[in-house]
Amino acid sequence: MKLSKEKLSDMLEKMLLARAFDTPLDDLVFESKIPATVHQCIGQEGNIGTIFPLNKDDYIFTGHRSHGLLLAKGLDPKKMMAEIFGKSTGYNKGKGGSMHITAPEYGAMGSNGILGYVTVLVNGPSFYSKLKKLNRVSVAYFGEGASNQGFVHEGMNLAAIWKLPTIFVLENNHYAEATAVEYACSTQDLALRGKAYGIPSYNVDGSDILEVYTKMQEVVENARNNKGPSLLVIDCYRYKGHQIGEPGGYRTEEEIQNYRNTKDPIMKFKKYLIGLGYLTEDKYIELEKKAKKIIDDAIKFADESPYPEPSETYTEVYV
Amino acid sequence: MKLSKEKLSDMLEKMLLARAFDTPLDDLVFESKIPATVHQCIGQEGNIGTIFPLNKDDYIFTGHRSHGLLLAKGLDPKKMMAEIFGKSTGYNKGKGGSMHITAPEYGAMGSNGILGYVTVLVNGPSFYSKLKKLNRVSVAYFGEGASNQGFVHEGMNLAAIWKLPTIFVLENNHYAEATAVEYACSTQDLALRGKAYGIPSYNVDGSDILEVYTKMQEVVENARNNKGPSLLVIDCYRYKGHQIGEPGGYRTEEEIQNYRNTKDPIMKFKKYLIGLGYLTEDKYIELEKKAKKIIDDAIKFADESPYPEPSETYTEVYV
Amino acid sequence: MKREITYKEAIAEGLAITMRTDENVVILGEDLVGGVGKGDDSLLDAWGGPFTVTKGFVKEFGLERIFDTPISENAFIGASIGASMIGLRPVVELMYGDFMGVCFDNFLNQAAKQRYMFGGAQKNPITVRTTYGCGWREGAHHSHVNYSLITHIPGWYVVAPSTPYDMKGCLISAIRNDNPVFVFEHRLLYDKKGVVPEGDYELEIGKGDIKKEGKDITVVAIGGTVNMAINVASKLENENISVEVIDPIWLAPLDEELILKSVEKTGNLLVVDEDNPRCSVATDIITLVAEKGLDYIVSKIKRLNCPNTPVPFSPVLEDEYMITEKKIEEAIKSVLK
Amino acid sequence: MKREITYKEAIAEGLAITMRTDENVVILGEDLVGGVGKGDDSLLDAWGGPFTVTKGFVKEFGLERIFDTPISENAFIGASIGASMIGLRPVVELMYGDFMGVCFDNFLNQAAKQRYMFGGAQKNPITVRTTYGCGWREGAHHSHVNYSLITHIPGWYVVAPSTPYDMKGCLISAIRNDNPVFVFEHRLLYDKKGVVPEGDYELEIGKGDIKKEGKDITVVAIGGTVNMAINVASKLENENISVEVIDPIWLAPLDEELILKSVEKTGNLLVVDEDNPRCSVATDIITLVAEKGLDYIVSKIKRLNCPNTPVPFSPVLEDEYMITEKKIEEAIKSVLK
Ligand SMILES: Cc1ncc(C[n+]2csc(CCOP(=O)(O)OP(=O)(O)O)c2C)c(N)n1
Ligand SMILES: Cc1ncc(C[n+]2csc(CCOP(=O)(O)OP(=O)(O)O)c2C)c(N)n1
Ligand SMILES: [Mg+2]
Ligand SMILES: [Mg+2]
Repeated sequence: MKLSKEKLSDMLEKMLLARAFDTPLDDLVFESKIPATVHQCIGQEGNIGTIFPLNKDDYIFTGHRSHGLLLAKGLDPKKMMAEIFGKSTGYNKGKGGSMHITAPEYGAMGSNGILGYVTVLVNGPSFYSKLKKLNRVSVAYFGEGASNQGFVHEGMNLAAIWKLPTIFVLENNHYAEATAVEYACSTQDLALRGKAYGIPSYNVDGSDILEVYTKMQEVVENARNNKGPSLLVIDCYRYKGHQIGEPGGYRTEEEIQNYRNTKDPIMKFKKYLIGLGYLTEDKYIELEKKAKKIIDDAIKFADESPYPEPSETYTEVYV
Repeated sequence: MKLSKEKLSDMLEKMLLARAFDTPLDDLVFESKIPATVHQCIGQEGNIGTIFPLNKDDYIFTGHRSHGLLLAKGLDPKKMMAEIFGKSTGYNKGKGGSMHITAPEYGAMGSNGILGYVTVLVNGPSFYSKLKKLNRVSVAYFGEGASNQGFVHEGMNLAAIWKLPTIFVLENNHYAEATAVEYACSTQDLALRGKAYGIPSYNVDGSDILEVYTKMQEVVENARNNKGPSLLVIDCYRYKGHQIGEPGGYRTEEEIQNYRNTKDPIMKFKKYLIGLGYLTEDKYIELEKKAKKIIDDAIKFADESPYPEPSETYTEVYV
Repeated sequence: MKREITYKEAIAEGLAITMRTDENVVILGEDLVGGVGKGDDSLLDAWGGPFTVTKGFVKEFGLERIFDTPISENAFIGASIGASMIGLRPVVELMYGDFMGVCFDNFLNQAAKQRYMFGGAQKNPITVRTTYGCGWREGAHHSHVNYSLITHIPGWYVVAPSTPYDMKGCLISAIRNDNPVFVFEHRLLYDKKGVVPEGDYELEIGKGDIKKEGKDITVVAIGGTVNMAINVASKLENENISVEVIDPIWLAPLDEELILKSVEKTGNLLVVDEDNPRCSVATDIITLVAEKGLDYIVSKIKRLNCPNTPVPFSPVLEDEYMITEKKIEEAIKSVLK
Repeated sequence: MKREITYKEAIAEGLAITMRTDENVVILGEDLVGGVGKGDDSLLDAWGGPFTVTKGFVKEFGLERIFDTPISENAFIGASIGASMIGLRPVVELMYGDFMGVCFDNFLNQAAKQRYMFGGAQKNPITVRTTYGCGWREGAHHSHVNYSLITHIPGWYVVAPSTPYDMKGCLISAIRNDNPVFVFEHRLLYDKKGVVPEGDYELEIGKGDIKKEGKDITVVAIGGTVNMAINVASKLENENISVEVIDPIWLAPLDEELILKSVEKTGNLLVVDEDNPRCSVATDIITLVAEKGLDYIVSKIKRLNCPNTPVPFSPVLEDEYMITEKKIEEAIKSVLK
């Protein structure tokens, strides 16, 4: 795999942007600028490696923990932040909120609050793409917790029998709220859940964005070449609580620190780029600042934006 | 495996009873003695090998094609037939019909018309049994078509993580209505669907009742010894249509004849018993007659039984 | 002489016309073709749907427009919703309305909410066809009438036509409409005949129909009960009782004006609805009148539903369970007495 | 001085009492304990439920009476139904009522129909607890009120208590009852306090309550709107409007007599119901009165529901969406004017 310095740099910037986006959310929630709790993806930024092999017109279906993925797909942080604030300038005019951000113009087909339902919806666009020979792929993101929903399996079987260009991305961050994957899933090799349907299924290390990227590149290629669906199981970890304000206590501080110290996807990638000579400490700090500035602007934009008119409550139920 | 002559004889009798029960149903439906279509298990009698390792107080959950299994579990053909006729003397007073026969006193916990839902209900009694240390097992029967329902996978994962004494019996008769398993299931090794959850999963040949019995014996033993659930995938075939009156046409006559000639579970077992010296042609004919007599009596009983009072329509919604 | 075809044929015509006029219309469901996947073309079209509605479709449209599905209602309805987001107009069949239990999220949280939740950034032109109704001796898992559950959910259009003519026109309108539409097809009507034009025609969404004019009582009847109500109305003419039979056709949006106007004229209301009584379409229509037309009522308001029980299997019990002309007649008389 | 505890504490007490008095009561749900399966007991009881209702339970009852579950609502509710057939009394938590979409068959075709369909050969003493209601700014997938869907289905008892006292007593009755019972817990009430006796007490199933007596209008309010209605009633006393507030508490069975008697006295009816309007509990109650109490009505019948839309996220929109005291007051006045 040969990746240009620009591409690698872009990846790092998107990871930094993801983290910069989710970091101030705690304060914004506590200040009630954001009206409800939200789910952060801090620690899971390696997973956005799955976005880079995609084109703008490929489709992604995401869940409750999806800010980083959406930013990588190209969405405007301003309009995302405004949506989370419940402002009329948000992608969905404030009607959706953090759990339901959608921007079809970027192939972001909608975040879903019903865990895992994306795994059946996702087959729609890939079915369409196959029917119309558009050569587009569709990707569904869901957690290891959501992978215990039955329809996930229906979605995989359907994609397999129809050889759809669907990629299932299972983000195994080891916890579903306060429930450990060791308890909830009967075997820890979650790739078996795809293999049950004859779907090529791979375990990848989410702390290594290049490993994620490379495997995704391969399965996207397969999908475009009419070789059918694949499942990627990304081993990853979230540093923050399930949602802002949750009580914690279901894992040790030690475990969290251990991940932070040894498996942080940004730190690992930074080290790698420095090793390659593509990055310096100074440059890194500059990029971090750049990301923070973008998010500061987004917060300012969201904060200053108007709320929707109350009359909007009654519109857009029907076409 | 050592099985007494009596046990083997009993197996044969139950197979003959199953076939004798389902054989006259075509006529009874066409004569409108039975008010609706029903699903026959003719050709699948090897599957009742799964019943013999069970005790009376073990639980079974069955589907729409379950007459043979229920008879083997000990249910009275009279009361079954009466139920199918919609008579007040039926197991469920005529309120259930062929698709909903239940007799808790025999551990027959209810046949279900919602395909595959038994795979989640079944974990209830096994959960109870484990909790109360009753050492009973629970078995769910479902078709290969039903195995494409998502909750089947939820049921298997739950049974696995809680190490429940649940046995999943997938009856792969190659068709779900007019849809072939080759089309509907992405891989033909359906045992993978259990292995995905780390569940010991086996493919067995349903034309050989002893193979079915032996494997079931083993997994029931495991369940009783707290080793958790298993999945048995039984390869079998139905000779008749999906239901009485269906148009057919989705498989060749040749295919059906081929199964009849080479894989008939009764014929194979008969041959085996004759080879052992446990059976003669004459004895077989006598047993066939005996089964037919039992069913003739059951039909007479059902026919002569009264319908329920119309007022029964309004009772038993609540306790 | 006007052409008569069955309700089932009317469905088939509606489907075929929309498929011919719009290549984005595809149809999906269990056993719609039959015999697929065996690599033997002579087996195709074995069933043409569980009720043979789509018999012959594979010949005209090929396996790229009509899709047999595994028994995975979440998966194939969900995929249809997903495909509808970006340009397809899937018509998906849920074999029995009872089975909505296994795939209800499609209806509760997905198709119905996406447009709103995404601030208008999506639309979902999906049509769900399902069959419903008791009388086939199929027991509690294959006989229910579940249109009230869907009518409850904002975001759906719901239609339950009672004649072949209405069925064809409404189905065509449903498929061409940009909103999710749920089409309830009564199994006992499948073989009923009626006059239906050959060509392409649409019926207005949300528009009900006066099936028979009258002046003493308004009977709002739905789906399978409309013909019964008409028969009763004819019979009662001899007894000098003049019954107006209103068929709302669409349960959502509901033709409120038509119902209110009729009640204004007759002063009495009976709603006949085969669904279970509580939180039903019957209660919905009665509430419409209670809120907006109370002053019109001269004697009584009444609902006639199936009982508040599951559907029993035994013919004797199911007959007791079902709505009949006799029950409608009695209900009318009890309102007017 | 009488002891006051919160609605949430009342739930916890009801659960604990039934668990202490009957070893067949077990509870199941997502994250009810938290920290299970890590082999580290110090992590147990990390959450005590998503809303901390069952905090501390694992200490008293152990991991053999309280079960964390995977995110498999079909599986763990289905298993509970199965276990209820043979002697357990599972109390199972569906975290948000909205999620009934993914496991609806449990409610539509299983728990509710088994007893009937099996001719009385089974019973299903299962209790489903769920939370509901808007106002938490959680968007369209975590805010809905779905009790009308369950009330529609024969076979269920449905309760939606509005006070800690009612909650505790009804929950105990629900768990001890041999029928499937659905308990709707309003999230905005969780921290509301009220007087609750310490001990074991049951409240009669199907019995509603007059929360405030009055003579000009009957306001039937449900769950989260009862307190609002009481406040409005108090306020309107100053304007010489006497409002009777009826809390049916149980939506099934419904206390028809209580409602009819009140309407007989007041002659006017407003039903306040946070669910979407169509085929709702509001329409159900109005139909009851329209059928059996029409003669009592002197001026108007009215429903006040949330709008016929999904729940919007933005606070401005959700506030517009929600039922408020102001809306109740206006509705009362519009009935009486
Ligand atoms: C059908 C459904 N059940 C339960 C929930 C509540 N819930 C929201 S997030 C969550 C945990 C999800 O875990 P996982 O899928 O692993 O994703 P993660 O939060 O770890 O990213 C739960 C139980 C839900 N939203 N939908
Ligand atoms: C949820 C659900 N979907 C569809 C049906 C309709 N249906 C009844 S039997 C059947 C085929 C079942 O095939 P399989 O599970 O292989 O069992 P078999 O009939 O072959 O014994 C179908 C589609 C149903 N009863 N329930
Ligand atoms: Mg997780
Ligand atoms: Mg089969």
